[in-house]
Amino acid sequence: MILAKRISLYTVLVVCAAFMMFPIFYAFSISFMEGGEVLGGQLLPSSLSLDNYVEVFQKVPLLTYLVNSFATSAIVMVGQLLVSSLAAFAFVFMKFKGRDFLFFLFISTMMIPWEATMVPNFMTVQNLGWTNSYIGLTVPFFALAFGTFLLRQHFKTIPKELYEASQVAGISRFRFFWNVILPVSRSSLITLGIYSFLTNWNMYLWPLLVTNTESARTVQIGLKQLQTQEIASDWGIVMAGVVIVILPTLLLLFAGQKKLQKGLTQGAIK
Amino acid sequence: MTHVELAGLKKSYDGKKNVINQVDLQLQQGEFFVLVGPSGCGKSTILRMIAGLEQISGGDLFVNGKRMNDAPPNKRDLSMVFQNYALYPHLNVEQNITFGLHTKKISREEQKRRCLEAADMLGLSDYLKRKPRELSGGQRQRVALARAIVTQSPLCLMDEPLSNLDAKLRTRMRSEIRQIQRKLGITMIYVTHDQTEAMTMADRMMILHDGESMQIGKPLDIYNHPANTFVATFIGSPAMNVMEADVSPNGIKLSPHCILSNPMKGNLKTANKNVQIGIRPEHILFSAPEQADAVAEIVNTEVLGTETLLTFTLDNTKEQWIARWNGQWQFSVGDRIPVRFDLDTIHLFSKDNGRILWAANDGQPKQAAREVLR
Amino acid sequence: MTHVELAGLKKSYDGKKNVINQVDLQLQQGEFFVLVGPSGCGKSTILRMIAGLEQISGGDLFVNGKRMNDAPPNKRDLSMVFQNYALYPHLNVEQNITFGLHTKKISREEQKRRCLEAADMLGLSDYLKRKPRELSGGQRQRVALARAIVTQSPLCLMDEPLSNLDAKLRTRMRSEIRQIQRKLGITMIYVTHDQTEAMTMADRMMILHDGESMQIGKPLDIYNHPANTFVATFIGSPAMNVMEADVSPNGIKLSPHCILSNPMKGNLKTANKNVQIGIRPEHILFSAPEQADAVAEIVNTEVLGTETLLTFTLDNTKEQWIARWNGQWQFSVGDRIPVRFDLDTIHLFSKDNGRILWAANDGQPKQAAREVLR
Amino acid sequence: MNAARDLQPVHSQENRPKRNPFAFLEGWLYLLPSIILFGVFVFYPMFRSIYLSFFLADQMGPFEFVGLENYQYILGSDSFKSSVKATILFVLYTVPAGILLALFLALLTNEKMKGIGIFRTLFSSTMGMSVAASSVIWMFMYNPSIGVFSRVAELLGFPAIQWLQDPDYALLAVSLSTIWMNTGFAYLIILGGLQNIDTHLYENAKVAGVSYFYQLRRITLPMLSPTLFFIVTVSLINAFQTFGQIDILTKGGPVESTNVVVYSIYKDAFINNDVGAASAQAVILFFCVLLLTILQFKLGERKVHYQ
Amino acid sequence: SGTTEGGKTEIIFWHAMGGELEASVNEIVDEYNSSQDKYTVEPVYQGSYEESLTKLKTVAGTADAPAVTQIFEAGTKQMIDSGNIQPVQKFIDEENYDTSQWEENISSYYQVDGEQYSMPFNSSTPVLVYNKDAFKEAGLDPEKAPRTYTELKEAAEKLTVKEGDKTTQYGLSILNYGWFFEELLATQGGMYVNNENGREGDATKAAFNDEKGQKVFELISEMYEAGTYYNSGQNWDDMRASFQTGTMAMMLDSSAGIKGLVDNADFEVGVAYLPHPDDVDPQGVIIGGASLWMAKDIDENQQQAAWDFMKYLSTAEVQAKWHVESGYFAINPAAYEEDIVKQEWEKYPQLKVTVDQLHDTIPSTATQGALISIFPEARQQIVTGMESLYQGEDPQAALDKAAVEVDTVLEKGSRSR
Ligand SMILES: Nc1ncnc2c1ncn2[C@@H]1O[C@H](COP(=O)(O)OP(=O)(O)OP(=O)(O)O)[C@@H](O)[C@H]1O
Ligand SMILES: Nc1ncnc2c1ncn2[C@@H]1O[C@H](COP(=O)(O)OP(=O)(O)OP(=O)(O)O)[C@@H](O)[C@H]1O
Ligand SMILES: O=P(O)(O)OC[C@H](O)CO
Ligand SMILES: [Mg+2]
Ligand SMILES: [Mg+2]
Repeated sequence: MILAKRISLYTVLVVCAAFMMFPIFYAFSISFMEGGEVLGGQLLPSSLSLDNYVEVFQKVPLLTYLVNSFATSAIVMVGQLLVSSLAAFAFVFMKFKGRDFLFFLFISTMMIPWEATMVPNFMTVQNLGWTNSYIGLTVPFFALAFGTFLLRQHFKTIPKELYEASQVAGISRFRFFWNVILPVSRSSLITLGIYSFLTNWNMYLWPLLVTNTESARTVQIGLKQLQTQEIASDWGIVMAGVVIVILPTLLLLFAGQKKLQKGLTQGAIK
Repeated sequence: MTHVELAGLKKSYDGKKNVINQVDLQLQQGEFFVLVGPSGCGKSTILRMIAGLEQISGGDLFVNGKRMNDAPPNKRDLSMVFQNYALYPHLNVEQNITFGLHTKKISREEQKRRCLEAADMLGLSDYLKRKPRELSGGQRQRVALARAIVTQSPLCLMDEPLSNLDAKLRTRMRSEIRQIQRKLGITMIYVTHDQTEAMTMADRMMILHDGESMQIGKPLDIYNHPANTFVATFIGSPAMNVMEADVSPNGIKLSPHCILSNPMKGNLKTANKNVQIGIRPEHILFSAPEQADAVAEIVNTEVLGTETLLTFTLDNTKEQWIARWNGQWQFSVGDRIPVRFDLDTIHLFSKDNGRILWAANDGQPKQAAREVLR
Repeated sequence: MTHVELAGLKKSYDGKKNVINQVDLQLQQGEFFVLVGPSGCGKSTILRMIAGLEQISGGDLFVNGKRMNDAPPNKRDLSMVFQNYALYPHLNVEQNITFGLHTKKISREEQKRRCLEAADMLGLSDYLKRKPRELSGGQRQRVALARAIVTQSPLCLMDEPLSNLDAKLRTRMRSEIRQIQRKLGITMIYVTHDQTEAMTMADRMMILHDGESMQIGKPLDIYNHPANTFVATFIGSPAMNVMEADVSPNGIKLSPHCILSNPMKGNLKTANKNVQIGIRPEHILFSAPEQADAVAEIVNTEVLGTETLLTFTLDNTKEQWIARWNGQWQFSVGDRIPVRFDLDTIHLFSKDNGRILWAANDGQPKQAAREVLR
Repeated sequence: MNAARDLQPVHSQENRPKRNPFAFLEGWLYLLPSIILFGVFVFYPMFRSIYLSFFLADQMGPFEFVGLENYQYILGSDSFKSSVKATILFVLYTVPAGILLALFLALLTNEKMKGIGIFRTLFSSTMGMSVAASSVIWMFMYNPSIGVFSRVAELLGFPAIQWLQDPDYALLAVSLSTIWMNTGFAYLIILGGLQNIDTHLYENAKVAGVSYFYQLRRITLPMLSPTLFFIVTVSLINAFQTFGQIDILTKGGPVESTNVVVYSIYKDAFINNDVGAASAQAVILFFCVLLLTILQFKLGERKVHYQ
Repeated sequence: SGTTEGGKTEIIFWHAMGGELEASVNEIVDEYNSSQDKYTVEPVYQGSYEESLTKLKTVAGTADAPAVTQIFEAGTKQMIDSGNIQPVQKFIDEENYDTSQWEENISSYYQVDGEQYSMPFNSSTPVLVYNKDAFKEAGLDPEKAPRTYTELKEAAEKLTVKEGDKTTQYGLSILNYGWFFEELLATQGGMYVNNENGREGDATKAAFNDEKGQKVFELISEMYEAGTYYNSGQNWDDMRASFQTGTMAMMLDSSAGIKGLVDNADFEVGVAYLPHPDDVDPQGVIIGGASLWMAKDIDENQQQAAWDFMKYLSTAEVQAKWHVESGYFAINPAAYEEDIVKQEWEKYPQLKVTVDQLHDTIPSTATQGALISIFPEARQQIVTGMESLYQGEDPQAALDKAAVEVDTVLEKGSRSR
């Protein structure tokens, strides 16, 4: 590449990155500011004080929330992987009546707005006595049309001869699923895992609805708890909360970006 | 002893068109049987019906005299090697070889023993801990083979197992597979679209075309006595020249100026005026001008080193003939050379249905053995 | 007139190891030049450097005498056909063929004219409105070819254009490409790993091995005078038998009981006691017992119909030889048959570096033409 | 023919292939967890919504059957009309712009260059940002007195716009932040699509010497069409379902300018206690999205080139 | 829900106090828990007023329902109608608890037909907050805040500072929140809905679109037209930030926000009574904020615990502390005699103004506030009306439109069980 082109490309890249990253950078920056600095509309803090972080932990039990968020996200991740892969397996490796119709039905659930189903869902969870527990926070999300779709796309690339070889050898279907399909699809499962972890970590309205106790709450609610209606929010502390909430997912994303991109693309393209 | 029998086997995927139509076949114990035919003719379908991977739409499958149409694959006591080997990418060679043996209630030690034995036989002992992706194509092929061997099933099915390998390796694997099959005495059904593979490996073979059996027999019998033009052109490379010809009691007219003397001695009804003549490229010979049957006009020369392929026409007709001569021959396009047709090897086919009508070497093959070349 | 010249061309991807090492080559206008060699030897790399798709790490590239190392691809006035054809799946045949022509400031009508002409030449006229996925492999190949032709570039590069086709189609495409190249008079650089393709198509060819040129010359010259064991075994199928032998003034000792008379007449220094002997399979002949040089013990027979390949050993040594005889020969494993080596065709190679030391047919090829077979 | 075979009853030549009834059961067994979960948490609520839409209802359940009254009420109300307008505008603002931005970034970073990995990571980072956190940040940025937007406007001497207070700008402001939040995901998908394009296609174009934009138009975009189709579909569905940022940034205001249908559903169901009306809106929304998706598949897929 | 373990009865207390206030609540609860050994209270934050009301509706009447919940004043009627509430009157009667110690103006809001339904807890009123420095600069007397609309408009005009086309300081801002409208209406003696603000029977029609309501909307509209009024949106934070950065010199705010403003502003903050139209006698203000509600279907023990906790909260000491820390009123006026309050008032004389305004309020159904179950939705309609004023909508038309909408939902609401 010609040098001039290279330089201009880098310039554009840096400018774009600056724009894209500004909000995140801004949040970081404010999280180190004192109240006065925030109101002054400064861009950079005068000192890197961790006071806001200390305070945010004192204000709300963020540690408990972090643990809850981790636990629920992890459980949902495992649940989604399991349920979706079982379904995708059936869709790809089995022939039975109603299969295509069922698949269409599954996909159609992607079009149902979650908010529209929230009231009845809440009633269901409540009737089951699942409020304030990890079950209530996780089980409703175990079935994921997108995940089934993604894994189905990947399973379809697995040579069907592997399945036939197992049939000839007399290996049971479930064993084949467990011992062959799952290990072979590791990269897709990781993709879906990251995806579902991220989405669940970021959930707000549902945890707010089904948890009434602090011991069951997640970080996104903690974030809301930092803002007040009655007296002016302390933006420095709020942003410190924001940073704490986004840090784990950003790190996870940075670590898994390549895999995620590869896997998602596989699902996207027939 | 008859091991496997297909009786009027039929298959239709859509319930309308038959992809396999009325195939009959009896395989003997220990036989190496090759199913050969062009792509899409139904070879894999037959194999998969035998394996139980595909429902049989009509007719019957017998294994050791028992009807097996509806038995699940693992109840048929057979092993299978797939075209792409179907190795489990996450398991190492050893695990791949023994995968599924537990279902046969074989102890761990016995599994290990059989695995080592097979690995040894196939020269895989050093690779037992490797994953498939760390193996070369030929090694993978051998792992797939080993996996079939350890099951000690008396029947083994192979679906184009060599088609992914390069030419050199293919040649070697051909004889390896043949040797192992002989050693273990198993019955083998082997699918390929490569006629060289079929010719060199088969005890007997079936030529399949559009789901119908064209001919069953020993490779050389088929080569020497093709039942129809399809078989004649499919087996042998370059393919047999099959051209229209007028047959009259006086002779066979290939082109306005090329009339061969009729070798049939009244065998053929004169009604069959318009037939197809078949001559293999190696039976078109260079000739002294005075003995020549015709003058060939060279269209193309391909000197392969050992041999030379000549494409030529006769008397400005459009039909292109191919001759194959040993050695290196240098001709230019447009050269006119005298050629002679070896009348002892010609075949005549019906123009309507391609069936063989008459062959010069009928009854006994022209045996070239004991004849010293040059 | 020299059209393309490579002078000491080098390429390294990582800045350390040279993938291409000091390749020199001069191509004449209108020449059909083939680059042949095993997978990974650097054929594509050379082609891509000529095309400008890959940076040249060392040495020079001249086109029509002008140094072109740093010119962008489109300034080099060449066309290229890729191994996988690189057809645009969303464009129809016509659009594919004319893709990019507008950059050459060619009017719409002229584009259309050239496209129709090329399509006609390649028998694509009926498919102009089809998408690539609606074409067979051979048709796709021809579209790629047409795309190269319409640019009317004087230089055309092809990277294994036939490797995805089946055997039959390959044979046909070979001659089609050759005919078109002749007709248009363009210079062609053609990459393949298939020696048959190289032999039949090339005016001259280069055999490449690990990034180094092994030999450059006319196909038959190379076949008859391989410069080293690599070339000797790479060109010709089945490969030339290359075995260790003791050379002494009295004779060449292949095995304890097989000693050929020394045909060299003192040509060779006696110091070269331990050399490698090379004999092509077709030069090992069936012999009357009294004239036999050795007794071969059959290991395997492959009857291909037209010819028979015999694998055998001499005197219980492990080395397996291959002989290739015309016709159908029936032997069983273990049969012992007398064979004769055609001393007029043997090659001797250095055991150290594989270089040719002496060849029986040196100076003039053993021309088989004008010799009538049988 | 062998003896054993003769003893067999003669089967009709065309014996119908018998399906194994267990295969059918087993297939459903693997799907059972999904079916149960979907049934309980997706389809049941969906049907209940349809049911409730014919009733006057609050969160405890229905109490009076009113037939189509809810629908009549909604379709006649100005508020719903403005919701529909806001929703359509929101979709129009966010989907094309978001995809174009992601496409632009993906094209930039599809070049092979040193350090490109860093940029790829940066551009995909908004995928890791929760809606709640992002909205808080944007809310602060939009703050008319201390937010960065008004600061910059002040520096440049422009009149400070009250992004979230002005009905002319609020939807735009929410859209802007939404585009930012969604870029990461769209970017990742599109970049993946770009990298799947056979490089030989570009090499051929290089030899032919066509310009960058010609390549973009004639090669990249057509080859990317399956990916673009996917991301357009997903973005459309997502855009119709946007909730979090609206709840946090504007609560549907000002003057209902950001009161998109989903938010209106939420408000009716949870604040106004009118579950019947909320259900009716949910049903309408569902069928609109369904129709749109089907339309998209029908029309869009024709233009898509699958290999 | 709640459990009894180790002889201690544990109850749950839901509240909507986020941020700094949550800390205060927690502290008070901790003190309560250690002040006796029969009961334990666990406070749980449930989001904003709207969100916690929503949440309560979802669990009311089930085992998950908390013993005590904080609900804002606008939810009062909904709570009463829900049937899941235990009026505290029962315990007052049983114990003969002396309610006269409570601030009458506050507790009356939560009385219907003489029955005390909930226990007032954090009560606030709106006040006019202004920037004394800006007053000085504009040549206004910083100690004399405008009282009538005319004064307000004049002051606003003087306070508005322009640089060329750009206004760098506006006169006044009112948050687009239904509460302020209700207050500005009540201080004129205006009714929000018919049937005496719904206290003499269920309200069936909006009443706020009479000439009194009209005056409020006209004031906003006129000032906005004149360029002296700043639209600060719906967000309390945004409004306060604007005030603190000097975007406007006056605003209406909740008395609970005063302390924070004084602390954070780098100018002197003044607090004054809510303004009123020139031709009316100000009637005072309606009480805002929230009260505590007791669940019905929980066991006796827990109700006792809840009651005990409520009583504790209303003691003078606790109320004094709460007032000082939060800025909310003390529901027990005796608290104002406590030392800490006196000290605080010296430091923040502004706090006293809010209390005075409350004391000056003349009790009536107008200042008692409306009792309707669809309050949240009515507020949204008012907000929409206010916002449409900035779009140039005619004040009467805007108000009428809101009234029509409110009538519709009132009618719909009347059909609910
Ligand atoms: N699952 C299927 N559904 C419908 N038709 C099929 C199916 N599998 C194969 N066919 C059709 O049946 C015919 C025979 O296919 P089969 O795979 O047996 O051919 P083959 O001889 O193995 O070819 P190849 O050499 O290419 O593997 C083909 O026309 C094919 O299109
Ligand atoms: N982009 C690259 N980066 C690093 N090494 C490369 C690259 N491309 C090719 N090589 C290496 O250069 C050598 C020559 O590769 P090249 O593609 O030219 O081989 P080839 O002769 O065309 O082989 P084939 O017949 O398999 O196409 C190989 O060892 C290959 O691994
Ligand atoms: O902000 P608060 O707590 O003073 O309450 C204001 C209103 O009364 C809430 O409805
Ligand atoms: Mg097949
Ligand atoms: Mg290559």
